[in-house]
Amino acid sequence: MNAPLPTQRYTRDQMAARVARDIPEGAYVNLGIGLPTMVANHLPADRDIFLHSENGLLGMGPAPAPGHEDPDLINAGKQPVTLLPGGAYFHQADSFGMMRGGHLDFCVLGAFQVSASGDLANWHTGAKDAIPAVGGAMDLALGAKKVFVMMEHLTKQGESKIVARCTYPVTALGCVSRIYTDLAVIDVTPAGLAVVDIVDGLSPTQLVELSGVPLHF
Amino acid sequence: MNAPLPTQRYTRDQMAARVARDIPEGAYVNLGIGLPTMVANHLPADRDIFLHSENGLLGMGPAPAPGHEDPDLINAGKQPVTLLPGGAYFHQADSFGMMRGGHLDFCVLGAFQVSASGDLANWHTGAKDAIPAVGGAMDLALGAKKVFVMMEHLTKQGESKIVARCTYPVTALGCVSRIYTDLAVIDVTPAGLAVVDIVDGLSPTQLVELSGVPLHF
Amino acid sequence: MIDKTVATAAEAVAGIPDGATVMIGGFGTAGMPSALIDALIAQGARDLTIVNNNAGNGEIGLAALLKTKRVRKIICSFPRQVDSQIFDALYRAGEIELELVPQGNLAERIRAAGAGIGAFFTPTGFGTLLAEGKETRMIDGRQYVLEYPIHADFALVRADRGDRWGNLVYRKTARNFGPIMASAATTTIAQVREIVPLGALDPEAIVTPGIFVKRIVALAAPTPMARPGAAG
Amino acid sequence: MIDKTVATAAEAVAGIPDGATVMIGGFGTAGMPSALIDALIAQGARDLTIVNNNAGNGEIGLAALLKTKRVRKIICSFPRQVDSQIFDALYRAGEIELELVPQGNLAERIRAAGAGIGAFFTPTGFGTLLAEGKETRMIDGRQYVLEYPIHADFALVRADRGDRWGNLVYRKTARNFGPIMASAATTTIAQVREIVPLGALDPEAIVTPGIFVKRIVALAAPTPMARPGAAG
Repeated sequence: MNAPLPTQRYTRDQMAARVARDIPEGAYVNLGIGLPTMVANHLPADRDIFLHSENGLLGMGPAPAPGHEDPDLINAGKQPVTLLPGGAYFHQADSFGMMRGGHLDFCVLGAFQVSASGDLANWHTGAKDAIPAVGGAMDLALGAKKVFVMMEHLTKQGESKIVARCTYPVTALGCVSRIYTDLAVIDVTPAGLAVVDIVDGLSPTQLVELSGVPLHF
Repeated sequence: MNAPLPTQRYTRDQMAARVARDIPEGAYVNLGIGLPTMVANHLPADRDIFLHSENGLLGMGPAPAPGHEDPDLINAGKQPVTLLPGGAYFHQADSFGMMRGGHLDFCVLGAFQVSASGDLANWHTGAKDAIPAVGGAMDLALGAKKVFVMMEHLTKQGESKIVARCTYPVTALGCVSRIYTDLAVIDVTPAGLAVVDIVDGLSPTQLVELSGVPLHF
Repeated sequence: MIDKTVATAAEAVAGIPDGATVMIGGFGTAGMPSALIDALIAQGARDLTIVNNNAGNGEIGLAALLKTKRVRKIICSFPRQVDSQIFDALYRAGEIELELVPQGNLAERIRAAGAGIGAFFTPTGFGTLLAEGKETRMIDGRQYVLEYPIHADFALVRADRGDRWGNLVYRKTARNFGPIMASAATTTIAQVREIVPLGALDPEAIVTPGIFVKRIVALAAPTPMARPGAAG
Repeated sequence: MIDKTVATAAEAVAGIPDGATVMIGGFGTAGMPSALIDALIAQGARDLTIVNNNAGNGEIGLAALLKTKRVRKIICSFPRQVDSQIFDALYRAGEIELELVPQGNLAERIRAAGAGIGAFFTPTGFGTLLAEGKETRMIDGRQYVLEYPIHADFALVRADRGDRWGNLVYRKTARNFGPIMASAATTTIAQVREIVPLGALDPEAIVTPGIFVKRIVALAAPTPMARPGAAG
């Protein structure tokens, strides 16, 4: 991957706003830890969108005002949150049944790698001395009708995180619907990876070179 | 089975009282439809015994006063009941999980037949033209640490309902702990059927003759 | 603004197609969504598969639906009752298919559908007529039967109160099959006594979160008293 | 009269033997029964298998228990955290065994133990390192892994309020693993903020019926704020 690095990229806020645009009113959504959390900031306040947190709530509201944190009301990242009127609490078996049963419309997740066939790797670097931890990652990867991934297109070393086959241990197979990167928005389709958006100033040819996998335009 | 019929038998109330004596304070109990329901009348009011009804309640109280029936508060026999302070409602998966998971201490059930190895037949006569219906019978038969059966010892034709092998379709295999009849109380043990009580005026020999299966005394 | 409430029972059951699998809540009359069943009869869908604990009582509700001969198959635990004459006649005439399932397996199969479980090993039914031909396995010294989820296209449930997001609370033993059926159907339709403002239901006590409910209709119809009968 | 309340945390954890499998509720600090864990440390049982979502944070609670080196094995979904230094050191030294389970499979395996399910097919984990060596099956075109229940000898859970029969209600997201762990252990011990008179808890809103609880102790300890970290 020695293609020249693009000069323009989507900012993290632009990426989050782009994901938010794809979430219609009435959707049930789980936003993973990290970058996906930012999507919440871009969901229009006048739109009823239902946020699920796998530790046991639906109808999650924004962070509480300082001094109003409740240690019993946290999200999956263990940050203090609030509950909207109309929200509900439930236990872990019910919460993960809600995901596994396909009731959520969207999960938005971070990733180390996504393969051309939609395999996701986001839980384990594969490093020999790493202590493994999975949490809800594997459930989230299967836990919605559509799974969106948000990630930088390239590693710090300039390698594509969109790959022919994951080299990191996978989280789930064939689960990703759409990939949002700082360079492009790409659908995973039965016919292969299909580019939906591309950042200004980057040509299709350059994107293919940077990605190292076949892309349809 | 042409042994002479006994002249003395336990009444249904005596049978119910005998079962009630075997249920200690603090027990969680499901009383099946019919004869077992009568056990409730003999549980001392000053003893905390927790009645479960599989349609979704724990802490079932007595029948309501006339005019106070609530169509939304019924037992598994669809009779109006009440809930004691400290009782709780739950849905069907939770209710049957409670049984299947072995959390009840006792189920008391009626039966067509019980085999020497504790197989229970109480859901289907096996008649060719019968419309089958099982309800919670198979779950109840497995649904407690101990399953007590209450039944007449003999059919109307004078045949023993305690049998070497069930001729009626079974409800569950090896599930019965103790049998209460109008003639005796009999434990099902790995070593065979062991008589605990026998009605006054009936000899062990007579009981064996009437039962047609080996009994230990 | 998301508002799942609809004005009438007819609107609530609109679009149920011929051939649909429809779960109907209730144990006896408790939790039985009678107005939705009546609307389904009026709506006219046929060739239905119905999932309910029973197979109708008397001449009303599910029994009345069966009487229209629009039900091809019923999956239930306890069809035969003192007043199941309509089902009985159809069954004896070979005009309805019956899948008889022990009540706990019925509940767990519905729950498995809602929770995305592919199949599960249950001890209930092992060694009986109802497990004939099914896969069995000994696990930790106990015998089990493999059972599969029951999914539905529609679920008709009755709850006590609900809100415009579809959150539901039930009343006493009328809760029975409602929560699990709501989770197992593609489209769940709830009949409630009262629709309350968003936030009026205690979030600690909501039994069915709105994610499981697509349409909700307030209908004041009282529950008739069940006719006592055999278990199930 | 049945009264499951005990006066002290020490009394509540009495009798937990060496070699026991102990479930501990909580997700981070929410629902973590800290006083019961401290009492378990004081009680001295060793060679324990612990089931929790995490593997301890900082130097308190479960982390402090691990530090005593009385835990032989931990079954959890997310051991590695910013402040899991005690677990990390034990693990790297080979002084603790880890069974890593995806969080939803952990929850479902605990629920299966409570509900008497022998095993179940779950899609989660299929094709990953965590399903290596496990039985798999294609059902209706989807791939599943067979998972078994996790039973425990004891469960330590934290609820908000309870009564002398052991009925429990939780508070907000502190509910998490409490209800399912309570159902999966032979002896469940609940730490609550307040014990209320029988009948004071709404029977429609009781989350853990008393049948699942053997001992209950009121302890006013507040929940510390969790330290935000990675998922799980």
